Amino acid sequence: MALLIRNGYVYDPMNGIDGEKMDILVEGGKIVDKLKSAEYEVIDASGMIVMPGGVDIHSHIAGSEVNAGRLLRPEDHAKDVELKTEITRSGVGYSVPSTFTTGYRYAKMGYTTVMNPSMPPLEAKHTHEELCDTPIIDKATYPLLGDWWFVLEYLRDGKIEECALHVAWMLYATKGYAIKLVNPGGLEAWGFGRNVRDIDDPVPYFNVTPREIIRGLCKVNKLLHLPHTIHVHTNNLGKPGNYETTLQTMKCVEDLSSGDKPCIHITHCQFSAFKGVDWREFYSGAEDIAKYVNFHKHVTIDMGQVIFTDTTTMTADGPFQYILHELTGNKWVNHDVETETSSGIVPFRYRRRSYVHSIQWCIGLELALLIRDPWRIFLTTDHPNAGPFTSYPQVIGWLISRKAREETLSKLNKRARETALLPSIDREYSLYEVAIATRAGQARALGLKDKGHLGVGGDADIAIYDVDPRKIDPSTQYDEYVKAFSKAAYTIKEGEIVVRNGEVVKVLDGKTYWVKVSSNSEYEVSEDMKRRFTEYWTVQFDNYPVSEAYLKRSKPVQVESEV
Amino acid sequence: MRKIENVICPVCGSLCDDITVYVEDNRVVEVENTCAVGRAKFLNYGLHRKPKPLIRKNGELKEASIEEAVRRSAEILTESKYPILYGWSSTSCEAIRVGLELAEEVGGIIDNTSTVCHGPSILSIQDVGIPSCTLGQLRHRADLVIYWGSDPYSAHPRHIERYTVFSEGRFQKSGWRSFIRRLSGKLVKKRLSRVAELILRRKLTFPEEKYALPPYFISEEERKLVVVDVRKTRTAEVADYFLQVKPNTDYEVLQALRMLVNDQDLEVDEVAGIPVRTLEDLADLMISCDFGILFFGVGLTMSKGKLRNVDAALSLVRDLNKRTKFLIMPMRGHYNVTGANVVFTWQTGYPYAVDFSLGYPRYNPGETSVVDILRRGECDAGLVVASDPVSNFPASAAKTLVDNPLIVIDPDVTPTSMMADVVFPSAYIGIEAEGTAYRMDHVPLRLKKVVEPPPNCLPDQEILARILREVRRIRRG
Amino acid sequence: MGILISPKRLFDVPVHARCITPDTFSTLSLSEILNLEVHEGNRKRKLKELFEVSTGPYTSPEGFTIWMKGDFSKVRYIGYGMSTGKIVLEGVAGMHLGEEMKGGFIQVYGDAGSWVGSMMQGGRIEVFGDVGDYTGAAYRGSGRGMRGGEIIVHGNALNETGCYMRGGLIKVYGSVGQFTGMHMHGGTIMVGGETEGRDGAEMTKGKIVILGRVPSLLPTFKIEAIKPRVKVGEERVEGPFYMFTGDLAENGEGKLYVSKNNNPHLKEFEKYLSPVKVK
Amino acid sequence: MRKLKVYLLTGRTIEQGKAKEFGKTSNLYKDSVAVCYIDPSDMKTLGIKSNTPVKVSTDFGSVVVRAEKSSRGSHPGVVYIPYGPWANQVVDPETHGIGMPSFKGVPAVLEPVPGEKVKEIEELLRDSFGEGSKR
Repeated sequence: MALLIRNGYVYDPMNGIDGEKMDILVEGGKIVDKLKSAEYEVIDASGMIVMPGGVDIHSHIAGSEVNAGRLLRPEDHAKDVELKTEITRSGVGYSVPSTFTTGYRYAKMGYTTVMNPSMPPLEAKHTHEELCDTPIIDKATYPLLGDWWFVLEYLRDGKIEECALHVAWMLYATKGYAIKLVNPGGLEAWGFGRNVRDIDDPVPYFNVTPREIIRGLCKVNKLLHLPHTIHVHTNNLGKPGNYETTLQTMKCVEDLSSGDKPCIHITHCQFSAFKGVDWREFYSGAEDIAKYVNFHKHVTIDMGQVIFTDTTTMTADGPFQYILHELTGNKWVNHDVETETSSGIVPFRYRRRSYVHSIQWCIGLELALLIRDPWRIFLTTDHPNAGPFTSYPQVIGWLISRKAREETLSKLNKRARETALLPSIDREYSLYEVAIATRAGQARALGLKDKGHLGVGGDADIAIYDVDPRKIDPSTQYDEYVKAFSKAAYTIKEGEIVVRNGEVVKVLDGKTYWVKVSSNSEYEVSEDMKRRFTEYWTVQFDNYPVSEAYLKRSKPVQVESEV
Repeated sequence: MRKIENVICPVCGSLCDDITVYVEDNRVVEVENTCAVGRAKFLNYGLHRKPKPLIRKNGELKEASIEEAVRRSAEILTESKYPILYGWSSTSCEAIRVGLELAEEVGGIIDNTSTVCHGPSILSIQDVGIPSCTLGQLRHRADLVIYWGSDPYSAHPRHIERYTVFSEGRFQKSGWRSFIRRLSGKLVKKRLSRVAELILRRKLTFPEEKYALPPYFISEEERKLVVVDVRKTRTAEVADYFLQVKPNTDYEVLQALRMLVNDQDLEVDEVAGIPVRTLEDLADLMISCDFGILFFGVGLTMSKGKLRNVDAALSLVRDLNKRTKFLIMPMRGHYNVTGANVVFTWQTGYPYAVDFSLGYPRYNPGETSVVDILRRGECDAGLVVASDPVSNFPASAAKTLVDNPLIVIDPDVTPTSMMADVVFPSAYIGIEAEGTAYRMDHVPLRLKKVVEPPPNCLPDQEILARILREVRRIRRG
Repeated sequence: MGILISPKRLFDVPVHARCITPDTFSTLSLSEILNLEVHEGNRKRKLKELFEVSTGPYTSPEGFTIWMKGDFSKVRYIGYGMSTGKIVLEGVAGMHLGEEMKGGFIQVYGDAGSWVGSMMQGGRIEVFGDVGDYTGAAYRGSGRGMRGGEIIVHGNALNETGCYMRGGLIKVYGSVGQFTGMHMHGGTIMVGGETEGRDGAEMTKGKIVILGRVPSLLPTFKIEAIKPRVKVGEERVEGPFYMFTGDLAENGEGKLYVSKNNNPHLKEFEKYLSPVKVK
Repeated sequence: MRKLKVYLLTGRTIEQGKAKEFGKTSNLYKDSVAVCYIDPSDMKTLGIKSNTPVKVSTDFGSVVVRAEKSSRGSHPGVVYIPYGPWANQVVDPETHGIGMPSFKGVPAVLEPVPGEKVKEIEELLRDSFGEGSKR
């Protein structure tokens, strides 16, 4: 079906369009400059905002740890249910929604592309099976490679090219999109209940340091020409004083960037920007991080903004989750994956009354407001760790309106309110900047060429929000924007209207992106490798890879590597 | 003769994936690497199988076409006010996905066999969480392995050999040596060879000279195997240490152990007949290991205390993590019962006992679990997939199932299919059809198809999809 | 003004009727009440299809009153979340009676199912017959059981009475099953009859008083004293009682009072009492 | 005849696991599950030998199976019947609000019934669910 979206205020930062009133034409699932067919549907978008479909660089929506979180929390589901309709499946929501509900709720907010950031390679089939049951949105997933025995051994021996070839095979075998590192080295140490102290603390039994792992995989990423950078969850995440580790992590790959191209993404940076020595003497390190990022172009980060609510924390960072369990006494799931990674889950409530939680809330926003270049700081809540993704409109409210922030600040812990830097920050995001932080910037960082813009040839993934920027002032009437961003007037996915007035009207299957590396030296799995494989894993080599049959709509992204 | 390697065995939750199958004339003629149960399955499946679907007419099951059986099934389900859809742990995840959609469409209750297996474990996990891992982690690291209320030699025959005490890991060596030394000190060439027959498909030589070594209690440098059970199981016979508890006292023993690992003193001298000193020894062993694992079986979930036995075991292991690395894992029975929990959870948020009658998923075992519904006589129709509740449920619960219209999808003839109104003989997943299954530690594996099914035996997934289509056709006019 | 309601027939499948509360009924006209939606299994029904409903001159000090007569054993969630008024049920009540109740009064002249008053925060439930499992408990996975109000059972209760209870009072005059006060974090439970054991398992705070016989005590409880009497709500109950604390496996500070006279087999614990503590 | 008070356990055995694959209507299956494993000392007390039919009764029903000497160490007072339609005549169906009946540790009475026969599966089903119970 062809579409003519008429008279909307278009925000398309990649093409430099800032709220211009213009028409957008759609045909064959793409943005076009002229409609071929005479039959088309007209959407009257006058007085509305038109943006590319939202892109989320980091949101835990599928796979073994998410599902373990679902299993752990019946009490979380029972309070938020979705009824079956003629076209949609039923489900449950709140902090760890069921798969169908996840797809619908993203679409209702105008989001069309979501990256699942954490996949144990051994359980990749599981992640992909869930992604198949996550409707509407396009998606991709990052295999966890920072504690993978083969990687540790190659990097210990300085074999970067072999490592690169192996990672290429791994992306193919798991149908993965980017290299994910979580507390590099620390998860292997967690296998024996330990952790690494900093980026120069060697991994027990492997004689390799986190610094070597991060640098090594950064080089591998470059050799393979992967569309996204390495995606790093830092060491010492969630510990007071860790902003220094974060600075070291960013610094350690400074020399590996070429030109302005970023070479590292620090994810949910809020959790990695803690200053102080313990939970009493606890402050924001956002200013130091922002200063660094403002002067170094090789880094992108996302916020991991805290929302005051009851949520479920889940990460591959097993040792961190154990600390969280000790701290809260809440129920705790741990799942270590042989030879590869670990994970942990703990329910968590962020409280306004708490000093630490209030400071955490400030850190996320300080990062977003102090980092000047919106192309390098993205809106996330590290769903569901700092809050469910359904809170994005609320975060947008805080970004566009100082008044919104003050309103929340006034209810925060008093000491936090008095010590934090945030109240003194005046900056308010423009809608253009919102469009960068929620779609254009994320799509560019991910190397998704057809996403995040409305230029001719791009995917016709479009969000239309019913709020008039010429009449309604974001700074004072932010409520209207929060409402509009929560319920898209229209969400268009590949040229089809999937949401109307915040309700799902059509269900289709999204694509799964994965990276197919073509290399000069064809990668062959040697007998020696197979033997080691059998020693390292409890499944046979042949049974390990994920076939394309596990992807409902497979979308390989071809890249030419240097090896 | 065709040789197919790395076939996955569709029998128990261990999901061994190193099976070699030899096929001739579309029939499995030989298998390698399986345990006795797996071998029995591959070589003898389908002996009494029916060639066509059956529909009960005038009290007797008569052959029918697939279309007729589908139509009758769809009628039964659409007429029902409260149907139950039960089974799911011996079929593929792909079939379970369709099953959930069907349950939602007909507004029924869908439940899987964990309801009478590790359901209580899940309830406890929802209360206290679970520190766990994949099995390879144990192979590489565990120096203390405890089986509590589970007998892997009978229920998961290759478990010990592939994943725990007798497997070789990166940081931990196999415990065979100590086992042989110990056994040879006692009697027992005969017993050894029997155990070897059961689990030891790999070559292993027994060096003669070592037979002379004296038996000893617990090896210092090798992995240790501890078994706790109410009777001396086959597994207990090979253990370094066996603790026998009285039936229905696991809860007291576990709670007492928790106190000991938390450095608190017990006021009493013995707990459920076990001297506190013995428990102190066990607690010391647990604290002093580098990496321990506690496997628990239905011995905990089915005896007095049920979910709270597991609650105590989970809490014990959680507490132990203050002192050392310690993990815990339920021993799951059917080959894809874990998969059933996994798929239920991602689609509905809940692992079993899901009630769709209000149009959204509801979960409350005891209320929405199948045995309770049957005992209260609340359901008015049933669909059973790859399971045999008439054999496995208490007779009083099974009666409600039998008294109402019953649809059975199963490759085998079972007491349940004998009492059904519509029977679909289906293909054997993992032998005649592909599909995904989850190992007990949540590792997904792709089951293979090694032979063609008979013409009228479709895979479960296909049969369910046809019923679903027919249900929708009836509903929409 | 009040409402009289009784089933038109025996139900074979569960009936979900969260709407049967004084809060809902008191704001509606009779014809609106008749057309309220309930579920019979997976079928949507109107209240009038399943029940005879009429108005009547029922009043009580609690306010708007619903008088229910007959077998409601399959009817779930009666009085769900109610905050005011009164329900009088002559017959059998189904599961989840008075779940998440905040105020008002429910009286049942007969038995009730499991999950009576689960997660209730206030008000009063009185059952003259027996109740099932999980009285005053929490929903699966939640640590927030009953937080306030009173549940009084004149008959017997089954397992896990007061599971994850945090406040309020449960009195069972008959006997109870296992695991009374499981994971209890506060509040008071009194049992008039005997228990099947494992009382107070994993409790951290709160008070359990058992007047009848207990088969044995968990090894994770320590005897503290012998007390002549103990307070249950406003009332003083005469003993003497053995007073234990636990559950020590959870570092708990819960108090478990067990009748001395009805439990001569617990005498062996007296040797652990330091002489100072015997009063 | 003497009677004995015991705890009844049910569970998996490797024999039952294997026999199941030969079909639940096979004699092999019946031999593997219509059996009660008893401690040798208890058999002595009852004065019976292997293969003597014994009646196992609980509050929930009774069933006749054949006795078999248990080779699993010593566990007087505990008897074991593998999962199957025979065991399920006597297990405790009460779930106490969690969905799980008691399959293990059910108090039972054991009594030799030398004259009686162990029922065939068809007979067992007919007696449980009524003659031609299906409409």
